[in-house]
Amino acid sequence: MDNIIIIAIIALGGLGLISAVILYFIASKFKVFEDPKIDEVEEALPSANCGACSFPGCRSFAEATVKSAKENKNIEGLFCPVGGNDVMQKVGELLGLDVEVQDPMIAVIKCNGTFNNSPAKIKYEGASSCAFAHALFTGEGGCQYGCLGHGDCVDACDFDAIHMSPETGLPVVNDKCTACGACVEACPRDIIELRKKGPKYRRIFVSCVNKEKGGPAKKNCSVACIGCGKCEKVCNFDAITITSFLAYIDFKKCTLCRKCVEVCPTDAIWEVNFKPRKPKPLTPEGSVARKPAPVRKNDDLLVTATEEKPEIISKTEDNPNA
Amino acid sequence: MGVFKTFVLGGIHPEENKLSSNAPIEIVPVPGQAIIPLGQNLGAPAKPVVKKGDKVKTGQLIAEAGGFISANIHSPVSGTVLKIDNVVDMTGFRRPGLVIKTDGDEWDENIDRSDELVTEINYTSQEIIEKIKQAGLVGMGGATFPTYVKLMPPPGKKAEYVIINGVECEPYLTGDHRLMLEKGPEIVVGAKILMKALKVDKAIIGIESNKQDAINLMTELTNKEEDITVIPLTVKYPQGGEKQLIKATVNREVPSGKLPIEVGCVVQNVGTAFAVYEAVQKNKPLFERVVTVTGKSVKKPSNFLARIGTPISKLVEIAEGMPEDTGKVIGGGPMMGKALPSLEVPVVKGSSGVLLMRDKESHRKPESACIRCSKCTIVCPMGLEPFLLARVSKLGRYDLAGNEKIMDCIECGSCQYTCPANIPLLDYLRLGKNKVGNIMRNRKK
Amino acid sequence: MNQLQNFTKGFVKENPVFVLVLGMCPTLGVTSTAINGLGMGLATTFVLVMSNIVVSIVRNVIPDKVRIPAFIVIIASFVTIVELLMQAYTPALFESLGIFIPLIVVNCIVLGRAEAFASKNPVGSSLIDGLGMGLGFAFALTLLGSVRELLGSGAIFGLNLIKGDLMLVFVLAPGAFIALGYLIAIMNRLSKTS
Amino acid sequence: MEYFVIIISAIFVSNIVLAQFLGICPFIGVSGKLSTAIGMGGAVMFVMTLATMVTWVLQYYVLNPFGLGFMQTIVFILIIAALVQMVEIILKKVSPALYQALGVFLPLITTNCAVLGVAILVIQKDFNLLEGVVFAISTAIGFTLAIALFSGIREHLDLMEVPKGMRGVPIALIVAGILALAFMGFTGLV
Amino acid sequence: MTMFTIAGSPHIHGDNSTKKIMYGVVIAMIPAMLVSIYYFGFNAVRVLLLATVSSLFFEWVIQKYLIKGPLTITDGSALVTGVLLAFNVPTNLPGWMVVIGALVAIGMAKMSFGGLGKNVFNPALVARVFLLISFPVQMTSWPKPISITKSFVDVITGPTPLGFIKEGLGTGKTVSQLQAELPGYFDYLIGRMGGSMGEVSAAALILGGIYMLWHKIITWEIPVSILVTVFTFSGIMWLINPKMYVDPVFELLTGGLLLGAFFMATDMVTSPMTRGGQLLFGFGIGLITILIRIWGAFPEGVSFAILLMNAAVPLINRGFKPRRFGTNPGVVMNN
Amino acid sequence: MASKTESNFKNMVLTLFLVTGIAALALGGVYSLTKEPIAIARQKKLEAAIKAVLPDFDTIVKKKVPDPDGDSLILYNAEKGGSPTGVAVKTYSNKGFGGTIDIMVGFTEDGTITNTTVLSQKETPGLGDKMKKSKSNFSEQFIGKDPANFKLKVKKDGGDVDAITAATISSRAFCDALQRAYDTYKENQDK
Ligand SMILES: Cc1cc2nc3c(=O)[nH]c(=O)nc-3n(C[C@H](O)[C@H](O)[C@H](O)COP(=O)(O)O)c2cc1C
Ligand SMILES: Cc1cc2nc3c(=O)[nH]c(=O)nc-3n(C[C@H](O)[C@H](O)[C@H](O)COP(=O)(O)O)c2cc1C
Ligand SMILES: Cc1cc2nc3c(=O)[nH]c(=O)nc-3n(C[C@H](O)[C@H](O)[C@H](O)COP(=O)(O)O)c2cc1C
Ligand SMILES: Cc1cc2nc3c(=O)[nH]c(=O)nc-3n(C[C@H](O)[C@H](O)[C@H](O)CO)c2cc1C
Ligand code: SF4
Ligand code: SF4
Ligand code: SF4
Ligand code: SF4
Ligand code: FES
Repeated sequence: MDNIIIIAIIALGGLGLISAVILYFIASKFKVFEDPKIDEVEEALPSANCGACSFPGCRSFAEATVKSAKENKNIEGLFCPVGGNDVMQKVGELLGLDVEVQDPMIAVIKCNGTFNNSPAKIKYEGASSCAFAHALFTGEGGCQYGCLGHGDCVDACDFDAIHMSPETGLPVVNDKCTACGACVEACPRDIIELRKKGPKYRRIFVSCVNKEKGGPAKKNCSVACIGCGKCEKVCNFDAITITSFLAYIDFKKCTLCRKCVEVCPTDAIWEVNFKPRKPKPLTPEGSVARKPAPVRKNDDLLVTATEEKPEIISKTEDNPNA
Repeated sequence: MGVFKTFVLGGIHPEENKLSSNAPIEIVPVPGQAIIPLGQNLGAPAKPVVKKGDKVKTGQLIAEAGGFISANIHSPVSGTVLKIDNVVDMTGFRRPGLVIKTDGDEWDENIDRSDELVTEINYTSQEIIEKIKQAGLVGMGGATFPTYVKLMPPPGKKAEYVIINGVECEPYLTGDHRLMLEKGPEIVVGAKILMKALKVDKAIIGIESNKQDAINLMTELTNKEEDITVIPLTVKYPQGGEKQLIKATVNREVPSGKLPIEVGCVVQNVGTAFAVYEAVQKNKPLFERVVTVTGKSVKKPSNFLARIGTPISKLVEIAEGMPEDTGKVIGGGPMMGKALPSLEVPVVKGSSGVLLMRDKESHRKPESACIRCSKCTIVCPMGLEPFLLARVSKLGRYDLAGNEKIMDCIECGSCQYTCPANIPLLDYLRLGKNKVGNIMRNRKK
Repeated sequence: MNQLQNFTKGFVKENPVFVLVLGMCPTLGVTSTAINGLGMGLATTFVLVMSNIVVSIVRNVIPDKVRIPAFIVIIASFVTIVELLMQAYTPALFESLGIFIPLIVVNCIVLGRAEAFASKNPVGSSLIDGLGMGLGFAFALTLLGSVRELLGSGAIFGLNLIKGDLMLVFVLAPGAFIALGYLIAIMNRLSKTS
Repeated sequence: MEYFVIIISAIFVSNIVLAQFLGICPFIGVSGKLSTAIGMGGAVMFVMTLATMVTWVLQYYVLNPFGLGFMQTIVFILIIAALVQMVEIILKKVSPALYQALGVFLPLITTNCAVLGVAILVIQKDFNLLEGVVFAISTAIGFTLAIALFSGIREHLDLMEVPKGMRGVPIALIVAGILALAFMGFTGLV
Repeated sequence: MTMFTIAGSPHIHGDNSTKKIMYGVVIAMIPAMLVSIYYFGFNAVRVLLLATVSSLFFEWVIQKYLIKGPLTITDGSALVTGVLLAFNVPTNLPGWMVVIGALVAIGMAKMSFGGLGKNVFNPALVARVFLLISFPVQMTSWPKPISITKSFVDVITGPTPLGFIKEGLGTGKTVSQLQAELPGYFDYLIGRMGGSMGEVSAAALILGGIYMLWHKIITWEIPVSILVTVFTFSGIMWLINPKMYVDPVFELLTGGLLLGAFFMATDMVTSPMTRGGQLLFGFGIGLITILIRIWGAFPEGVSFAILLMNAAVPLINRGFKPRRFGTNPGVVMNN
Repeated sequence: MASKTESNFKNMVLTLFLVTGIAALALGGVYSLTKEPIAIARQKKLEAAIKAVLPDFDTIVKKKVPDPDGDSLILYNAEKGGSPTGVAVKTYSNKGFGGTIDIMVGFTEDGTITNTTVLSQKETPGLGDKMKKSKSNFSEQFIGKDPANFKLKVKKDGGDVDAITAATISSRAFCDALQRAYDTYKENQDK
């Protein structure tokens, strides 16, 4: 064997030996207690220590996830680009972050003040922000409860689940909604509510939050809830209550019988994803009279909720005056 | 002209347009029906003490302060309470209020309706404050902060100066100017009452040099009073902001997040001083005020003495009608005023003016990209960086906004006025302030 | 896992340079010409494949606490071997790649793959993974090298294509950053549209 | 004067990141925030200096005498890795505050080619020990300077609407490119 | 009924606009333009047209087809960049290089960042340095002004006065020997020297600078701090050894310092926001300029200095905040 | 998956030692194998350089001599069939734009330059690197010139050399290296 090989082995092996021994002793002497979870998570990470996650190394990323899991019960916003989804899944498992299954909920927009239903009376010029417009005036349509249409809710949604419809000026929620509630928080007018998704995506709700009496309410919007109480009376399940001239349907009690929808004189109650009913005979006044109840249906949605399909269909088509 | 005092940091000089400065204050006839929102002051709204159908006299208490920071409301007319319900307030929102149907003009007996000047102040500090509280006085300078609260410095703080704010730095507005010219002696007595209430021996009246006649008159009136000084000031917006006025007159800076009392000052508008005079010496509560109605195409720019609750449309009518080309109506001045949704809104305690803007002036120029010219920073009287604050507010980086002292912004609008890129800086700033304020409040909880 | 996918992911979806943005130093440092880029890419591929294989073989023998040092030693050995071989058989290329050859050792891709893939997978997949990643890296470096060479001296692989004055800056440091910046932007755009 | 030349050259003229292309991963990866960037700079300086000293001694007292020059790479990286780990462990125990400030960056530095690169360069340039240390420190200062400027710019760009296609890494590289252009102005200073 | 407009206050706006500012800069550059056309003739017009037209063109193309945002080519900023780019290259630069310069300035240094107001580095200068590094030959072969003294033609075969001095010092000559062969200060003032198109006439540049100061397009802090720093620093060197170092007036008048100080360092997009920051910015530019001029490989350092300080602007902006109201409570604090 | 080796002291040290040992073994092996080829490659390069600058030869005598700056240069005296055919000098200059430049230059017995070749340089590609034969014909102007009457300075400095356009600095450095070689060569010619 060549001389140099032996020297090499002695030198390198010696070096390895020495550093291993020193490391071992230093490690045991300077031991610091740390959550063993951190080690486990670090174990699951690729250990590339590349900084691509914007943390200065895998360990600090692991620390951050464990901390976040402990404090916030989630690890949102933390992602390891090298490991990818698989690794993150594993990390989630390690931290026991399986969210238990709940009644699926979805964000529901309780306003139908479309351009047609609530025509503009004032012109607004300024920052496109609902919060700001809310502090400044009633809204272009004059309803001080209705949607301002600047999309603060859209900005708040991290899941691309809510969009402004250019035809109506109102937001539309689609199936990507995770019911995180960010939009509910963002809306200065408390228009959005998290409601049960419902069997086959069917649900019934009052699409209005106007707390005025009939006169002033109708003045600004043709489809406002006027608090007439008809729905409350017709409901057999005590699901509807009226407070300050506004009906509210408790989705826990509602059985989706659809009676209330038919009696509402202003079409303020919505039913979504139901099969169309049989057309009723037209009233003597003919086509000017109430159209068949506002059925918002989408056959695709009836079958399965596909990813891209908007959940609620544009509301203009339901405008009785159109 | 000599060298006038002013504040150092920032400031702008928009076109003054004081069209109505020569129009004497005109008394507006009592309206047929008065619309009285219950939330007319900063703080809690008042609570009604009358019922539907009650008969009330002019000056009678109809709603009571709803908290410590709140103010009484008195009937501006005599008649019957028509309803207690949601009424349109000055922003167009329907909020709780009263409507009183007018029937003649019978005043409450306690009110001294003579014109005679009462200079003798026969009340103690306590009594003065109580009278001001009863009379429902709020700041007439725009913020509508209940005046009596300002007269009760928190324990440990002592006022040294009463500063009477006769600056009226807003373009177009002339109400304070006219008031000083026409009610000068009363204002001086009002100032003295305020001094007595606060137990201070120094008062300052700050007036900008574009109101030379008012400066002359007030100087003359206070010649004999050693403890009241009139300080003429350079014309510079927003000199009327209390922090700027304190800096300009006594060269003190109110620290960030603190009140003027921190540096021993209490600032009151001349209108407030006049109202104090009337409340204390004449027992007259606050139910009418001076309102300027003006605008470039308004036929008769005027100053009115109007009852609270008078619809603005009525004032416009007396000023010879709304011009055809009106595109925007502003309650207040063009820099700080609020745009109104219609003329069917009532005069309230804080209404200093109505400005009818021509359509062509009433639109914003299209916003373009910030060129980081730093002009907004230069003009900001609070030493803030509006471009940055607006940007971080827009992006929702409220932590940064808070660190950069967004809460110090006095919403004077100088930045937006100056910005060559036409960025609606103040819109974003208000948004940011709102959010940061919420966050800070939540944190305290 | 599908071995083909395993192999091709390094080219596009997980390209170490364009997507993961790892191993930037050699990427920028040696790509003044296409041939240098290719040389460096192949050298790295060799190390990547070999170390992936070895790591995969010994993955169950090495105690956890000394895993990283052991892997580093393995990688460093292969780097040194490449160094020696190149010195012996391609001295010119070795000289123009300079200090970046020993620095393969610290290329995040190599250790990253060893850790993330080879230490958890059998030899076969590790080999393919290493090969895919390495060739993806080589592809990126060659592409960048070609672009820089073309813009900077009018040639690709020394083949003169454009005559006359060219933009010297692309041969120099600033040009490296700029060219890579726009390449990544274009790649992003392409991968999004496709 | 010798040292002055080394310092100016390492910081400005042949800036490690902008002219030598070493340590780019942390330059791009850890420059999102100024505070992190400066922490990284500090950690790099510490490790670089220490590593340069140890590797220099090894080179001249072990490798050269025994003709083991060909094992430079493997020995250096082994030593650097061990060193970094040692420093990390000790720091965590002895000064948790300092660990918070610097220690968290340490693992990143093992795989940072700037450290190994400087160790090798010091040998290539025939520096003596003191020169090597000065070179290492100034190189780290150059690194910190570049990464600090860079992170300042990135924080600024964070508030701007950079076009979609350019957001993130591409614009960062363009900035680095222009920065490198600007640094070329220092050419010939020494 | 008329529909009223609602907006937040303020409801009036000053008469400032981006357009006004940008076209103001263009007006301020007219004297320098005229001088260079007088001395360099048709070539000056050619470069000027090429640079501005291609700058505008690239801005338009990128906005329309790549960013797909609003078109803002009329705001004048691309025009300013174009003219300044022309000012920064020799008038005999091949046309296609000018176009490349415009592409770099607009495409890389401006639009890649998102367009007006978002860029970190001065676009015209990025282009200039890019060209300088890419085409060192063409970028450093300066044409000679037409109407000049005989001796000048003989001596200067290319370089600018600064380049000439640097070159000469390298061969062991002293400054005074070299200066004797160069035109005098008066020539620098009116523009009788070799150099980039826009940098030759100090007087025209000062005139433009005064115009911009007058119209409040720029503020005094940046130009003054640059000029003072350069003057002081080079003055000190000159006092130490007048044989080796040029006198400060020479440093001020030559090499595009005035162009940089008045027109390029003052670009508001790429300079600090506060007075303190601007003074530091100017100081830094002055210092680096002289460093490069005296010890660097390049005869001229203004472009690099400005770019380097551009890079520091975000940090400067962090360190230099405006004085917040309330931090100087005045005479007495209550209790 | 097979169970992993436990992380205890013995195992750790042992594995690390083994791994390093095996690595060293492998390296040592490869080193021994490539030692020869590396040496040959180096030798070849040198030879190629000398060949490039000198006419035919069969033996080379290497000599290290001091240069005027107190450094030292290597002279390669070439002989063919016992009679000297010329001398190749490995020279350098520190005045390059990018640092040191190493050049091999050949002289005939009477001091005329036979040819030059650049061994290593860090000049800017496209500018200073035009000193390389492959990039421009700059270096050809020196062939057959005798520095005794051909002033090794660029024309700008009053010499006879046509500088590379826009790379005066590199050209100067090139001349500097040649001048050093020439001086050293002359100094040692008779020794
Ligand atoms: C929440 C709050 C509390 C205040 N408390 C006091 C106080 O205790 N004493 C006082 O003199 N003024 C007090 N003020 C009044 C302010 O100093 C100031 O006069 C008022 O906000 C109007 O000023 P402006 O129009 O300049 O904003 C208070 C204001 C606010 C908003
Ligand atoms: C930007 C700004 C401008 C102001 N301008 C005036 C003014 O011109 N005149 C005035 O009396 N109050 C003005 N104020 C209100 C004063 O700050 C302060 O609230 C008032 O003088 C206090 O007196 P008051 O409580 O009697 O209204 C302004 C406030 C701000 C924020
Ligand atoms: C990026 C860059 C690289 C350069 N590289 C060299 C070089 O390698 N060699 C050289 O002599 N000059 C180089 N120069 C040019 C010198 O800075 C200097 O301008 C030139 O050598 C002297 O000019 P002249 O040759 O036209 O007289 C370079 C310039 C730049 C901008
Ligand atoms: C005073 C002033 C100076 C300017 N200087 C430059 C300049 O040097 N270079 C440039 O490209 N643009 C300049 N501009 C134009 C504009 O600011 C520039 O295109 C932006 O940097 C692009 O975002 C200047 C503008 C102004 C108002
Ligand atoms: S913000 Fe949350 S609740 Fe609202 S639409 Fe998006 S996912 Fe649904
Ligand atoms: S629902 Fe609320 S947040 Fe969404 S656009 Fe309407 S007002 Fe704005
Ligand atoms: S509105 Fe606020 S930020 Fe703007 S200038 Fe006034 S105080 Fe400053
Ligand atoms: S004034 Fe407007 S353009 Fe200028 S910095 Fe402020 S926000 Fe930007
Ligand atoms: S390759 Fe150099 S730091 Fe990652």
